[in-house]
Amino acid sequence: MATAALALGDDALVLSHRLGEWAGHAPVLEEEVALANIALDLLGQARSLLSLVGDEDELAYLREERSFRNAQLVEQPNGDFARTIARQLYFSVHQHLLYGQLAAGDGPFAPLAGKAVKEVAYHRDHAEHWTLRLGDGTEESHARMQRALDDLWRYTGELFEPVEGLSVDRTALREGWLAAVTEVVERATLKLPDGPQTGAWTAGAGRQGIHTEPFGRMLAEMQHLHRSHPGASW
Amino acid sequence: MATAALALGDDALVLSHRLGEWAGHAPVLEEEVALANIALDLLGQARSLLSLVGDEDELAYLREERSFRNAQLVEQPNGDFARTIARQLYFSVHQHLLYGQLAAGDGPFAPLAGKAVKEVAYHRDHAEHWTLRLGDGTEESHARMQRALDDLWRYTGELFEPVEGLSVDRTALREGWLAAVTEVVERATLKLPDGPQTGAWTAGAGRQGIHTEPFGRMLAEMQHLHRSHPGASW
Amino acid sequence: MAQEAVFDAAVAADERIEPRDWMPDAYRATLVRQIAQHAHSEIIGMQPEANWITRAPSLRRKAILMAKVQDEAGHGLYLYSAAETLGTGRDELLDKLHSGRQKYSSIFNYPTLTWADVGAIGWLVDGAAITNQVPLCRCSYGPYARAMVRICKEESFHQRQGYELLLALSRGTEAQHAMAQDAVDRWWWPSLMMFGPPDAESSHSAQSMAWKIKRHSNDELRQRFVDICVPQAASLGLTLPDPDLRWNEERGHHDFGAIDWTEFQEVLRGNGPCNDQRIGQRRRAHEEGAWVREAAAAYAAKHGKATA
Amino acid sequence: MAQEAVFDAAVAADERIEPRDWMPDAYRATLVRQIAQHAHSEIIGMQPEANWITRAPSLRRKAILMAKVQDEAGHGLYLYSAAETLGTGRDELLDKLHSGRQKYSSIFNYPTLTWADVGAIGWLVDGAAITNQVPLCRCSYGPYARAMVRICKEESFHQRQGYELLLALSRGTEAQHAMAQDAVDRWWWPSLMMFGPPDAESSHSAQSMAWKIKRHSNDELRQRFVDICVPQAASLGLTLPDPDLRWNEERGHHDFGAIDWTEFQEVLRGNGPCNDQRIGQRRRAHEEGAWVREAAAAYAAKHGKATA
Repeated sequence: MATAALALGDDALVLSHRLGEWAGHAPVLEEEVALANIALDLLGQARSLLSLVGDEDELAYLREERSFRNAQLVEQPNGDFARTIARQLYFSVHQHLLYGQLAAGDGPFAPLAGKAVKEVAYHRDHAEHWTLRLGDGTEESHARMQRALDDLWRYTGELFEPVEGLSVDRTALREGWLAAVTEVVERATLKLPDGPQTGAWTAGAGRQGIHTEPFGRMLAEMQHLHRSHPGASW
Repeated sequence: MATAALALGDDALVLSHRLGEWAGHAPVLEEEVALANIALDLLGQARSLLSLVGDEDELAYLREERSFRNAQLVEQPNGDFARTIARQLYFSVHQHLLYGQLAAGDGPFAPLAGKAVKEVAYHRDHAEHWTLRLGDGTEESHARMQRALDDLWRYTGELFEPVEGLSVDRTALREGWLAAVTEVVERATLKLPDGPQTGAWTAGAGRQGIHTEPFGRMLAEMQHLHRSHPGASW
Repeated sequence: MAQEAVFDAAVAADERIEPRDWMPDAYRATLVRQIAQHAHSEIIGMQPEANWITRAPSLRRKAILMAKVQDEAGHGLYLYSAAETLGTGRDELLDKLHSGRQKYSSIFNYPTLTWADVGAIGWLVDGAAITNQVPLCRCSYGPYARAMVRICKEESFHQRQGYELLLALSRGTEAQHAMAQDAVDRWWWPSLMMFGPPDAESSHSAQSMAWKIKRHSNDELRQRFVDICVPQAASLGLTLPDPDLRWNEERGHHDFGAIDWTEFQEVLRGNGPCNDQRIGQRRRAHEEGAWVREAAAAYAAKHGKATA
Repeated sequence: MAQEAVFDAAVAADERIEPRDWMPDAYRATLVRQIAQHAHSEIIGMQPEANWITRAPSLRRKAILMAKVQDEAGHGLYLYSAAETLGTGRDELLDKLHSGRQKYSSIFNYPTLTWADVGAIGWLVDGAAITNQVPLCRCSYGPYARAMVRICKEESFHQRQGYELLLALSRGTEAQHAMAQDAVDRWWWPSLMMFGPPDAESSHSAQSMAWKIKRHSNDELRQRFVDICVPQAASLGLTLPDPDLRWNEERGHHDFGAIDWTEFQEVLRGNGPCNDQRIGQRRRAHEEGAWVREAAAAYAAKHGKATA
């Protein structure tokens, strides 16, 4: 279970951190509120999940890059708003379906997933609405959103790799995800990249602690203060 | 002397770090070489100066933001190439005149300054040449260079504040600097901001450990790895 | 003049003026200016604290800080809505902020240099804001007064969190204690300046008092704030950086040292440490977000739905 | 055909072909392609290492790393100049790099995840590069051969620094040792792939050998590299991640395991972990620098001086 809790917990922790970087930079005041809301939900989930494994702060602040188990998708830099929304769409649809399965089961994550699935439904709704607005908005927003979907596509395959201790129907997850994302993307007048045969689909080894270069810088910023005062309480 | 060595050493250390951020991002290959060259010279100076006070790595990696004594000018983010050049111009002319004075004196910094002044002459030459090219180049480069000179002007006043243990003729320094910078800037068809009365001239308290917000993030990146392995040798 | 008489009587009777009521143009203009400045302060005020979200030293503190910055965005929303009831939209006000025609509180032109600054802002800056704002809950203009009730409630929460953050530092390691003291040293005087110039030099005060937009003078509120802070600083185990600070038995208040109004004027004039940075980041966020707002508007126009 | 005979005789006699000498078009084209790919590898190869300049854990290491990345820029300069002697300018070659029509070494499409990767790149990647390049010092084309002499000298220096960095980690704390081992685990196989496909599948080799541009086959060089690395790994106290690696007394060489050529082909085709990132950063640096280059050109045109 520790492996699974770390994978899910790190996903939530890292995505929450990235969303937190938007504070004070969002395109409209309502999005300052919305993005912070999602970041807070994810941070709450991360804290619950990491606490299943050990001390939440030790895990967040004192592990090195190679020990983080999040998927590479969530660590990708924010980029423009379209890129953030594409990341949210890919991730939140996945998380919604996954937590739905976990909540319906009787495994160790059922209680937590049961609570979180409602939060995640909102995250998904938020991402889907913005995908529609950006895809079917202006020519510029359409182009940006398409580019974002294309660029991040390569990091989606990893979401469906098996994780030790996480008993889910991965085929259902993957098919449900592909159907749901395709539906929204097409309604938004956008196109999903061609699928597994692009090769990109198969990229990513975050669950094995292989990350992308920007992640190290993210961790440096996140951990610096904590590491500067060994043993201190805050 | 410790105060002065820290002030000069931190100036060199921090500016070197900022220039190091250019690696792999310079506008032309020759500038990859030139900026790295300047960064290396400054890093060498920093190491000599910090070693006068204590262990160079402890000083660089284990001090907190409020203990750094560099002027705010050198910690300013790189921005575009014009901004980097404006920062170089303001700083290197000052450093050249300062080290010239120190080298000519018989104080504790004379040997070090005597060696460094030749390096700094090259830095100054580099900055002056680029100021000319950008100022008297295209309309766009002129506008960018002018904006950079204007934006960074407020951080120049601090360079002429007294530093404990540094016996220099500050009036000569300030007048020499203003004359030299004015000469280059005007030859580059640019204008220097109006001078002390703008108020901006007087900003900056880096010597008292008051820095600007981007500096904290710079330090986080710089110190994270070192702080992650307490007591390790590299 | 019947309208004006009705208005005056309502104000005199401590009744609330509502958006559809008649009101003097100057009253409306004063309110719009004040509410806008307050709204702008909320959104610019997100920046110095957001500067530490990514570096918060524990996940609990990170959650608290994120929620606080989010609340500030929420306050901005209420306040722009309150201004809208007076006929001035958010776009117009933001435009005035970005072009420098409207102000925000000068306190946000100071940098947050350490984690303790987050605590000092909560304790002192939010504390000063509450002292200023509690009387506004009884302001004569209804929508503003109601927004202030909600805002003050959240801000006292923030203020307590700031205090608690500083307390943890003050009782922590030597380095943490020093960090807390340093933050208080840097934020104390700027916080006192938040109440505005001394009464003798305050320009808008008299009319605002008559209209019951304002209910206490700058100096009264400043004194109230000092009197609140002194015992709190003692409980925190921290010193306020004013050698002249002492209890005056006769006045029943604390005396305190002279404020450096030159610094205040400089910061107000745009020469503070972060004026350019704050307004620059705000403008950049707005400009870089233009295509997003345009997309939302275009989508709404096509599909007949409200924008984000 | 007299010209061709002169050329062939010079090559056969191990004489150097110089820029003004006649040479076959295919020889020229092969050299330009190879030198360009080498130059591109130098400048793209700056990125994975530059990724750690700002985080180097000691000032001494920071200086070494900065100098190394600077040397790579310098190598790029020599090599683009060598290509220029064949009539193809730097701008044209950069354009081909940026548009994907010319390649750079695939090794740089792997990420540097920890500080130890800087050491592993120095030891293994520079080591493999030197093994490839030392024979090029005797290449038939003069300017390329002379550039390689200088480059190889600097690269052996880098290789020793990389080794020494890993040695310090290997002998350091447990965490440092693990970091070093992990880096070697990740960089070993990609380094072996740097020698290109097995001889049986190598397309350009035969002609290049005849022209004395190339002097050893891919598999020969790969074997030489493995034989050099095995004892060095032992001195480092690190393990090479290949269970099939063992000394073969009969061959007088080390046997080693099968290389995953599918991965090699994938990375070559653009699906490596960092292909998009590397070329994206290169393009961005070039595009964002366009105004600087234009300014330098405009200034030179006005003042009749050389550009930067």
